[in-house]
Amino acid sequence: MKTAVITFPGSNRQQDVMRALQQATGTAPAAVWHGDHELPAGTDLVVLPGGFSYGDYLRCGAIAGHAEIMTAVRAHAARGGYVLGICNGFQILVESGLLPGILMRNAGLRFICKMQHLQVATQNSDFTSLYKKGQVIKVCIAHGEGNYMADEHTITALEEQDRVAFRYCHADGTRTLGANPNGSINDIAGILSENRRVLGMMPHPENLIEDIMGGTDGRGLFASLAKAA
Amino acid sequence: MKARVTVTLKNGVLDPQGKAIEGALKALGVDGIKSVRQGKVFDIELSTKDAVKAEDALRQAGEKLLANTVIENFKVEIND
Amino acid sequence: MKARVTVTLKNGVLDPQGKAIEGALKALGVDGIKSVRQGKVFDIELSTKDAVKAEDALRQAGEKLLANTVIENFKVEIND
Amino acid sequence: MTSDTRKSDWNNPDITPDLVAQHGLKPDEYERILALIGRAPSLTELGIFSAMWNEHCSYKSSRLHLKGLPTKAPWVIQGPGENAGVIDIGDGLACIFKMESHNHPSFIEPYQGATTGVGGILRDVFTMGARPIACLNALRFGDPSHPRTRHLVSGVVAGIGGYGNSFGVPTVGGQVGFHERYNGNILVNAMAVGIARSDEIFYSAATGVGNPIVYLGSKTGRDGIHGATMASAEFDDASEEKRPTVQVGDPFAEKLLLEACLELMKTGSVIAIQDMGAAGLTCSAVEMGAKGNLGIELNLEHVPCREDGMTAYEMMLSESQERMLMVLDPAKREQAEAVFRKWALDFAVIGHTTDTLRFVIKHHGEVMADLPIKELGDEAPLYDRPYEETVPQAELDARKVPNTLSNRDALLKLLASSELCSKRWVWEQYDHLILGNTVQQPGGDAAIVRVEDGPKALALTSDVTPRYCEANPFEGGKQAVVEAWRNITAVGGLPLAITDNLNFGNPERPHAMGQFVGCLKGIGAACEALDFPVVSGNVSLYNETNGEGILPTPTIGGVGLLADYTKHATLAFKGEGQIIVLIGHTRGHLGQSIWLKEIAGQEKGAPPPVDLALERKTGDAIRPLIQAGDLTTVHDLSDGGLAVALAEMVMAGGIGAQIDALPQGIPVHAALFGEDQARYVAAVPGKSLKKLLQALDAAGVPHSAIGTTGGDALILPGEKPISVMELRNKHEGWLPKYMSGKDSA
Ligand SMILES: Nc1ncnc2c1ncn2[C@@H]1O[C@H](COP(=O)(O)OP(=O)(O)O)[C@@H](O)[C@H]1O
Ligand SMILES: [Mg+2]
Repeated sequence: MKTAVITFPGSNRQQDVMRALQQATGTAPAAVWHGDHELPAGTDLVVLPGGFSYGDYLRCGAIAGHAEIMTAVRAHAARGGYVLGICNGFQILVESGLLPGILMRNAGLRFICKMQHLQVATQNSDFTSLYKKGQVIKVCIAHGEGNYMADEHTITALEEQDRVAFRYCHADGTRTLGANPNGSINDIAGILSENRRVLGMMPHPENLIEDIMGGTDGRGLFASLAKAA
Repeated sequence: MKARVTVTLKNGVLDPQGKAIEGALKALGVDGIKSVRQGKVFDIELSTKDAVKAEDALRQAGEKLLANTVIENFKVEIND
Repeated sequence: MKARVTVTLKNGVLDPQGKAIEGALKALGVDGIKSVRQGKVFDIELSTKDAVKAEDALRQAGEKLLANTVIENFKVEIND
Repeated sequence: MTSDTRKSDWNNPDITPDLVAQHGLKPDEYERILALIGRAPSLTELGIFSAMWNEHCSYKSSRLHLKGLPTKAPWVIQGPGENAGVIDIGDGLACIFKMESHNHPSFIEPYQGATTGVGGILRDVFTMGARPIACLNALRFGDPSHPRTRHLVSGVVAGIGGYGNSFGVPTVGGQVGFHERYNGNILVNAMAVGIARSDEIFYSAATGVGNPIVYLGSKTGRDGIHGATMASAEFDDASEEKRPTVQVGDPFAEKLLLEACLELMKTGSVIAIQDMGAAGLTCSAVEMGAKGNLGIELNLEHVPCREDGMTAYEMMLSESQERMLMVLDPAKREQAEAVFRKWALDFAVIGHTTDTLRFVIKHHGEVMADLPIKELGDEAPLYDRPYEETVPQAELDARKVPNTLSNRDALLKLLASSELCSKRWVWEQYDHLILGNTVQQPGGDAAIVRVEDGPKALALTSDVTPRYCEANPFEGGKQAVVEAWRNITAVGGLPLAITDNLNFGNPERPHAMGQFVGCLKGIGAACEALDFPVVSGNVSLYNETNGEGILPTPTIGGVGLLADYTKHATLAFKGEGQIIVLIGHTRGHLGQSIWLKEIAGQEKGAPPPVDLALERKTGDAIRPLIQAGDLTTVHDLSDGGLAVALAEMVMAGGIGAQIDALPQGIPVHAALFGEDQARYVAAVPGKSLKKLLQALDAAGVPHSAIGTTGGDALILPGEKPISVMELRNKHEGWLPKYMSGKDSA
């Protein structure tokens, strides 16, 4: 699998995700500048990393959604290429129309960083194939605006088409009060595009890839991708 | 030329910040608050002196960037 | 009764948001943008029908919560 | 021709005694200026002197006493005197770190005050060529019941998070304390730690005559120009609005500045570089010139400004954030400029170095200032302020303090006190996991941050116990250092060096000055005894309101090294049936303890004495065991003593403990809650006990087995069990409840 990670001004988790990709694929991802016009030839997966692109000053991800490179990313997605947006990357994907809905301020109005359990809501994607449906994984979150919201119609479509990839939950898999850190609808933590090749998620699987850092549950996602192409 | 673009949430879109502020105002004892919704204003200076051109440029700015038209409306006012 | 409180940055206070948006608008090719400053609006519904009382409540709200008066100004408008 | 313009400018504004006073200069200090330059200064020059000679930049009250601190060790590459301290951590790597305060701005505008504090300290670190890998902070607020406290906590914490999270550095540790003596003057101390190659460190001394001086980063506005300008009619133009002196932080610009600077440094174009911090352009330009024995000429019309009509005075004193100044190798100009354009930041040549040793400021050709550059720094006033030593408080006899609560209830009350409650509410607002190297998160003794891909890691901590310093500055100063040393030791790190942030009251009051002097002596003694030199720091004086000073608060930021991050200890109990060993002497010292304050409602007595030799011996016995992988559960004892330490170990691991053999010969509550120093608690499986005890015996360190891990409750001798859940509820509950405003505090 050939991977590329985009750096926007203000991206700050690109090294983290590069480390995870390197670990899973055995090769270093290409670093792509936001002002570039093209992705490296033969790119299978594009990653929009976490951070605060353009300071997140207008709406998170809004300005980055208009960056030069996003034209190439849209074309890549239209061709059926893989796109992974993590945290700020997810915000950029919704702002640029590659995924539906919007990410609002956390319901508690505070930035929150902590370990977080997720339920794998579908195994049916090349991002989640090595997990089991219903499996509970531990990753971390670090965001101030992760409160996913969309109109009823969109939510129904996401649910009916099995496009919710991850949901927030407790360690035992339950989704009772307190499991959802940001107030997102249906406890949504990540969603897939219609062709199931674009994934946007708020949590950071790339930070949970070593036991010493708290666990390796994040590896599954990158390993699933590595297996896909 | 000076202009203001005001961006507000569409009706029916949940506004966690507005809700929180509503609660805080009530807690502060400010009387009679029924609801609060938060929006943004952009005060923009333009080099053109042509009001029609300016309005046009700002509509574009609103559409493309300042508002997320999935959840927000915007309004352009030219001040002078 | 409906009202709007508009909060804007005082002159001279750095506005990183405005600066970033200015850059983005220029990059998008929106013509003739000289400067952008960002502020907030709060659309507030009040239960009182007394405009004086409402204005009073909202001034309090502005002072205590909606604006950070060290760096921001605010303005209250009662709409009806 | 120039001499004409000079003349007109010098004679122009009347430098009245009032104007001098508004610039914070005393009459005799003004006399000194006159003697130094042989004429009346221009307004711009007066501004420059006021910036260079204020307490913050000149250290005029503290310099004399700072000289006594030990600053050297074989691993110290750069001690105090540069933007940050630098130590060698082996394999060609250096650790660069410093701590700085933003107390007053944070009281006025907590969010922006805190953000700009974090931004400033990060710049100090990356201006030397280091990539920041961690931040810490030390916060002191007023009493929880004070009407402003909640607002200040909320703003400061959001501000620290807001800046660090966006900038992209993990905030991995710190302290939060509450005391009424900070009601009118909170403390916000921020520390940044970075890593560089030890042969690629950048310094601030300019070299070479005629080299361009380049302005980098964000534009200059009228931010933070000090009070004098606001108060004087000359500068207040017709505008109705008072010019706010609050600076706004822009973490996005800082992130770009970091990346651009590190990229620039790789081009080989940087001869010297210096961030613009306090007193912005003035301080940075003078420092670069003076350190390099060169003159500097600036042409202010080239300074990128964000506002129209800025005067020379304003440009020289602006404290706009996210700016740097560098001396450029002219041969590499194009490459250097391209880097800054790529990151969309300003890059402007605003002057050059000269061989005149003068600091010359021109604006549109007119000379606005012409001063001797060395003297601006070297001839700053130096005060040996009168001071009065604090009268030590008498030892408190633990037997004479009434014990009104059961030890069980006392423990629960302490865990839910503002001082000892969990600070999770705070650090969950800080991204502490970004960069993927945080081995020990907040909540442990010291944070552990892996360096690159390892195996090295740094152990980081910030410590001070202000109530000890108040009762006995010398012992309190020592204690702050040993606590940092102990925290690093407890995770298995070798303590290497410290940075300090000395927060005190008004130095013109002999009592406050005495606290300063006493604490410094204590810090010096401890650093000396522990081989733990001071490599950077910051002094914040005049922390008082209405004549009452804050508690003396010399915050110590400690850095230690782990050779292999996989070999470290944490405080969590890790298995059932392990033997719990109390290491060190327990004498039951209750004076100035948290127990005394919270349970007996008294703040008195002498603080626990610090035996530096014992401290060292004890730590040196424990550390190798951790490094060898023989000891994985260790916690140092500090606030709240043994009982609180045990509760923390139980909560962290979710494994209970049965305590059945407390130290004899002292009252039980004193054994449980006394704050004797040089102590640790460890837990080991039975089979490893012998090794631990042998090592401690060999070193002559006292120890006693006090209980066993297991179950789901903490059982203190003679008390009903306290379940893990009850402990956690109390410990985790207080701060979120307080911050929600739904408490009764
Ligand atoms: N309390 C202290 N102990 C040791 N060094 C100090 C102390 N206070 C300041 N210094 C050193 O003095 C120099 C100037 O400090 P400061 O003015 O805070 O630096 P900057 O201008 O980079 O913010 C720095 O090298 C700093 O490390
Ligand atoms: Mg500095």
